Amino acid sequence: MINLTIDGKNVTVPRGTMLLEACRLAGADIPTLCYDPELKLAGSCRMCVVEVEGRRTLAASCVTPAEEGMVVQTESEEVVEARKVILELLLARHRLDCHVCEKDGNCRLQDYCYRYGVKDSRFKGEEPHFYKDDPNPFIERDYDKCIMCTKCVRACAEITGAFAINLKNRGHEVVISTAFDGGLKDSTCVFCGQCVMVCPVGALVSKVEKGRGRDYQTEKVRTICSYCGTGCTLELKVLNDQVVGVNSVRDERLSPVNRGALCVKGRFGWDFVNSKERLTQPLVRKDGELVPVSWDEALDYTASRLKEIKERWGAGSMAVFTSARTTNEENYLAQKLARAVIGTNNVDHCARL
Amino acid sequence: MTNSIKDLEEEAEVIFLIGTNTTENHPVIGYKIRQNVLKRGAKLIVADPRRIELADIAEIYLPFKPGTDIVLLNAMMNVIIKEDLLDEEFIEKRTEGFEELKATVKKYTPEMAEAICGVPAEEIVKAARLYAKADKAAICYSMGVTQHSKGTDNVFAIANLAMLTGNIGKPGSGVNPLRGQNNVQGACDMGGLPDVYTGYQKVEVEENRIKFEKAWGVKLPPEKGLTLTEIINEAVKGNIKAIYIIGENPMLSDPDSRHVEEALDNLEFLVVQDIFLTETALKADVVLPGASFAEKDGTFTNTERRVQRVRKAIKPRGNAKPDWQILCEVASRMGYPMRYDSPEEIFEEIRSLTPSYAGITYERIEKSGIQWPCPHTNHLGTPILHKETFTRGLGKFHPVEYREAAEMPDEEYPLILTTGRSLYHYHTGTMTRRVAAIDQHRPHNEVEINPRTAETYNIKDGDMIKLSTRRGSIKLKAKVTENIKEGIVFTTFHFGEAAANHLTNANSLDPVAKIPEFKLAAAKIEKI
Amino acid sequence: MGKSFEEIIAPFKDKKGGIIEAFHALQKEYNFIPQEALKETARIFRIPEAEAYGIATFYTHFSIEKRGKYIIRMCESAPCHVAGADKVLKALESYLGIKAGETTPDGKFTLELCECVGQCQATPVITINGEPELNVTPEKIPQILSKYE
Amino acid sequence: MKGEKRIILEYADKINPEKAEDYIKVGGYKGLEKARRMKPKKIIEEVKKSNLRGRGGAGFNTGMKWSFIPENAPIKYVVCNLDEGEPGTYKDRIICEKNAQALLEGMAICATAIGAEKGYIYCRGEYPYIVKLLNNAIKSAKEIGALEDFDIEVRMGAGAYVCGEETALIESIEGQRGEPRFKPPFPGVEGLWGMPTVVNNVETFACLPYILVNGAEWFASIGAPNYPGTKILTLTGDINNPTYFEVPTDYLLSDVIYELGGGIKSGRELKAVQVGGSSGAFIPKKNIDTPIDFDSMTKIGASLGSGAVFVLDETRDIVDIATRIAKFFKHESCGKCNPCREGTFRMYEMMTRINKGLGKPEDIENILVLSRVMQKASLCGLGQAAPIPIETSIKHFKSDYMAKLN
Repeated sequence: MINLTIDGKNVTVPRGTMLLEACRLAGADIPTLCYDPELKLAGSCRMCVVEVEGRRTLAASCVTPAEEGMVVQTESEEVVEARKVILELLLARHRLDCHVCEKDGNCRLQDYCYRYGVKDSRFKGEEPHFYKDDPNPFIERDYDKCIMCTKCVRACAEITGAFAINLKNRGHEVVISTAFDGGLKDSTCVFCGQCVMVCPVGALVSKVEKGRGRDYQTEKVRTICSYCGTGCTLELKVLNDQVVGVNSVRDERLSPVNRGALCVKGRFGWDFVNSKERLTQPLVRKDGELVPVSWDEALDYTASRLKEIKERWGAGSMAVFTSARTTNEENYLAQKLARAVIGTNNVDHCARL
Repeated sequence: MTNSIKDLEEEAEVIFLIGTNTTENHPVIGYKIRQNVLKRGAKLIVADPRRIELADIAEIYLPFKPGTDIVLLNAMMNVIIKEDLLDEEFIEKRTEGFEELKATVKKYTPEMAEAICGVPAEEIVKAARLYAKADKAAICYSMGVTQHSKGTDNVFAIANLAMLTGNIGKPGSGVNPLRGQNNVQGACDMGGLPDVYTGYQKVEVEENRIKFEKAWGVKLPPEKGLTLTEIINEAVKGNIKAIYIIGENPMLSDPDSRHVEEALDNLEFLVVQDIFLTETALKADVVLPGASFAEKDGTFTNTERRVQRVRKAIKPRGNAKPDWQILCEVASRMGYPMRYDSPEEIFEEIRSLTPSYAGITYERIEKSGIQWPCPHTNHLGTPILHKETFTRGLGKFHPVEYREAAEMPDEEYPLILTTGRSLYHYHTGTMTRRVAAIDQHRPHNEVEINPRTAETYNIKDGDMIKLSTRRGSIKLKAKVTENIKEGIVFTTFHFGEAAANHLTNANSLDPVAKIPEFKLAAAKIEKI
Repeated sequence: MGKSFEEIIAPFKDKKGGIIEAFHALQKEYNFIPQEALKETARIFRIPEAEAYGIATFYTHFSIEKRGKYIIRMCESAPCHVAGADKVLKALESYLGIKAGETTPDGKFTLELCECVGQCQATPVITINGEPELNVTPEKIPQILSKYE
Repeated sequence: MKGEKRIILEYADKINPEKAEDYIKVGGYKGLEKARRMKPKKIIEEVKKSNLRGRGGAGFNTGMKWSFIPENAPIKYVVCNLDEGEPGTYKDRIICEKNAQALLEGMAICATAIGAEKGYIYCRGEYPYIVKLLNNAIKSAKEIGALEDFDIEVRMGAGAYVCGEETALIESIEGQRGEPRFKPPFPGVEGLWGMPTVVNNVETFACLPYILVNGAEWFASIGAPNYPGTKILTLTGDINNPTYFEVPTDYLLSDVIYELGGGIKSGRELKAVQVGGSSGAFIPKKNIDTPIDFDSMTKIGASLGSGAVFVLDETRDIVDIATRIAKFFKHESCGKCNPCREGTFRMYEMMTRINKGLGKPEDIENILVLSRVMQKASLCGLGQAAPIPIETSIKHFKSDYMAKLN
């Protein structure tokens, strides 16, 4: 174990612990942009810098191992100055349109500017010019808001393994890019949206969710994806009794199967719920046409016809197809209906199809 | 799955994937397998007629001919036995029937397998060694293995291979079917099968029947029922008169659509309960609007047997109702009062009747699901099955022999058609075709053709072609790709307007599971 | 240009990290890295295309755009700068009729700016296909370039 | 030449650097022979004792650096940094052109000390001819068996100053974008392909044969005690003798300019001198009576760096030159960390503004704030050093700046 002092507090941590973790244990709220506990460390945004007594430079706490006897200041004058200047540098390359930004209220850059009172940038000059028009239906790539944390590149490689994007060029010209600058459609992208999940700003957003409600306006309901059998946890975003989006749940305790990772269907395929084609009324065939009727009529008709056929042809002439899409409870009731009510074991579903 | 999804990411050293295009059909599991290879150096063996994405990072890729799974698997076992790479202790203590297996696989030499499967003998030997020598080797499979007229035999062969090398009942190993639909595991667990009640309690066992009769307060039929494909066949014959279909679209999902249509048209009464007016619902006498997953509470059970909470986020659309409420109404109006205040109350009944679910409660799975079996409320669930013993005690080797598929290519239909899914769509497209973004991205069906096969027919990438089998034909775009072997074509069944199941064969069912042979039909193509 | 991309790359394919050498070899042949060649390199070194693209665009000696037969690099680092690099650059631009970053219409010369090339004993310096020309003055340019056919 | 002390360059132009035989004739490969008879630990001790400090710019004790290599690691590498990219620097090229075999011998000595079987020379892409020369030199040394089992491979960079940073250099050898890694882990623990790696400069390696042959005490007694030995300097700018010199490290900067350098061109007065390349501080005339060694330079707020000496006469526009230097760093920043990627870019913007006469007094204030943060918060030495020439030019020549403000 290692003992060190952080903001005047004594902290003991296991060897190998990074300063970031140690600082958080000491109750210090360290801002980070490029840090993600599930991704390889980058150490590049430098927002998490802290002052370590006796060192010439500030230490990026996410990549600096705690050492015995260290004396650390997390909000010293130098640290605060560095963070402010970094924020100003980022603001200078960031198109500021928070009023129409999807991430307003859920943006790290905004949060930290607020926290450090950074209203404007002293370093404004050339405007951002990295926007990438990408005509895919899922992901908007507005690199005029990109802060180069590279989390998207790492998530693409280290969570999904699609390797669709990487860095192009160097220095100030560096930009996130597919091979040969093509659209995501022409790359190895599988539109899982893990990049959208990790983007701390509004550079990568879901086109499907755009304009339908900001994160803070929506209620979140944790549930399970309704597609394949993997059973990924996701969070539905709800506004005015409409599903308006899907969030990842990255906490393993709440999302044990996927830890936030999703596929294109899970992340972008929820909109069928709101489809105008949804059935909203029972239908009964009359004179060859399916026509809307009341529930009472539909249910009574169904019950009486089923009873009638049972009486005439026997329960063995009837069958129930239950569903691999509905809940356990509903499947239970469906087979109970077949067995206990109709009186047949002719119950099956599309397990094999 | 005998093991957990996490094992595939963090435990397995070798993963043998057969008949599963994991990155397209179980994408998140696909990511995990890939990360295991990239970060932990796990080795993959991929056996698939199509060059699936994961083949690119596989140690060994075996592009075998559709329908020859058993030859391939038996040949691997042949090598393992010959080279003494088996787990003697496991075979001795945990299994029975080894001698019979040994006798059966003896003739399946790698050379013989090469002739039938079309993959080099030395690759089969390498695969056998890689799998057998690993401390922790997992097998994953999916419909590519099961959707054959010998699907059950294929699964036996896989189980044989796992038991032969002791790769079951320990972390990172196991026989792991990856299940295709969100709650297909749950539907089976809940007794949505003709031969079992919940938790696989057989209907033909009197003790079980008495238990359920007592709980439900009625007499129950003692014989097992018909399977879905049998029901369709019986409906064609006129022996089935009424079907109540909940959230299924057999018009697209079942083999030989014309045959299905004939069956449905032949019924006296068809009820369809769904969230959309599907191809099947259009045939119904009554259509009952159900609720989507976002509109109701309940539980789903995933492929690793994890029971997880589904939560209501919004109200059902219009006058639609949660499916559980509709079922209660129908039952009650048929004279069997069925009343529950909530899905939780139903779940309580389920767990009182289902030993493997007995310890699971809504409260316990509020945060994170529990993997059954979970016999009591202090039990943490079971991430790995068969740790100490198999359900039946000793694991039994079921030696299986190769038989040709029901329908082999001939002069008129010289190609093999195999079917499946794509990443972007789901099952019959009922949901994904109604997601604007997804349908915009992948609006059409395609058929994959090897460049040399395409050349034979003078077909170029993007050409419209006619794909036919003895059942019918569909028109769709050709996708010329090296990812599929010569003489084989592949298409998906998501698209009503170019429905693969117009083409598939409903007459060749697996004798045990009654699963149709979706993965193999004789076919021909022509440019139009 | 008889060699295929694969043949050009082949000598480096078993070299760990040899992709940069492979890019050099491709450039030697083509003076830039054609898109198909870059794809081939990615395939042979078993890395994603996006990553190969990222590598090729990081280093200033590599170009993914077609360039001229002769690449003239004008050093403008501080020692050359004080020795009159800007005058040499202007002279080069007017002689060639192109701006820095451009290629002559006949495809013969590409003019690029660069940083120190390590020949600072004789500033200003230009290099032509890697060969340094020392103590360059505007007057010397026609004579220097006349050597290149 | 007066005042020079040639060790590495003693036989410059008298031997063919490609030929190991030539080198042996003048006493070459004796140091390696001696090292091979010593216990590895003893070699490291000897190098430590000589107090040889890295000639690449950081001035770290070479023996100390080697001692961090874990003995039991199965694979270790020796890497030579021949990516000299500091404008005005070409001393490593000179060493190769004059005495390449000494570099190879030095690397082999290091390999013997740490137990490495493979070495790499990372040569900058601007020196394709040096790559050829080195490959011939290696071939020749191999042919006569001088290197025994030690293999040296030359890799060529492709135009990236940042690859002179040791971890960026390692990334580049690995075939990646040359972006620096965060440290720790240091290359000595996790370097090339994750293995313990010594990265030293050409000049550092080239000193080793002479240390082994003549002994640590001999070396330690030359030049400045805290930074002993000789240093090869390259003179550029407004100087009468723009060439290279090898001098003992206690040599005065003023003597470099006025003795060896022959004084300022056209008989003008000195305005400032920048030592160590573009990342070095500007030194005003009043501070030039300082020895060139690492510590003395640090004391006057400058650094010896690569040993480039860039001389500016009284007529020079320091703002214009600082602007040009700002452009260099903008061009060479790898773009990985925020302070450097954005900082070098905005620094150049502000400097350009001032240089064009469009600057405002706030620009200078903002440059100084940015400069402070870049030095403190950048990930690697490039970003940390980039503002130093700007900051020191403001510090010493503020009136030049004020004169240009709008």
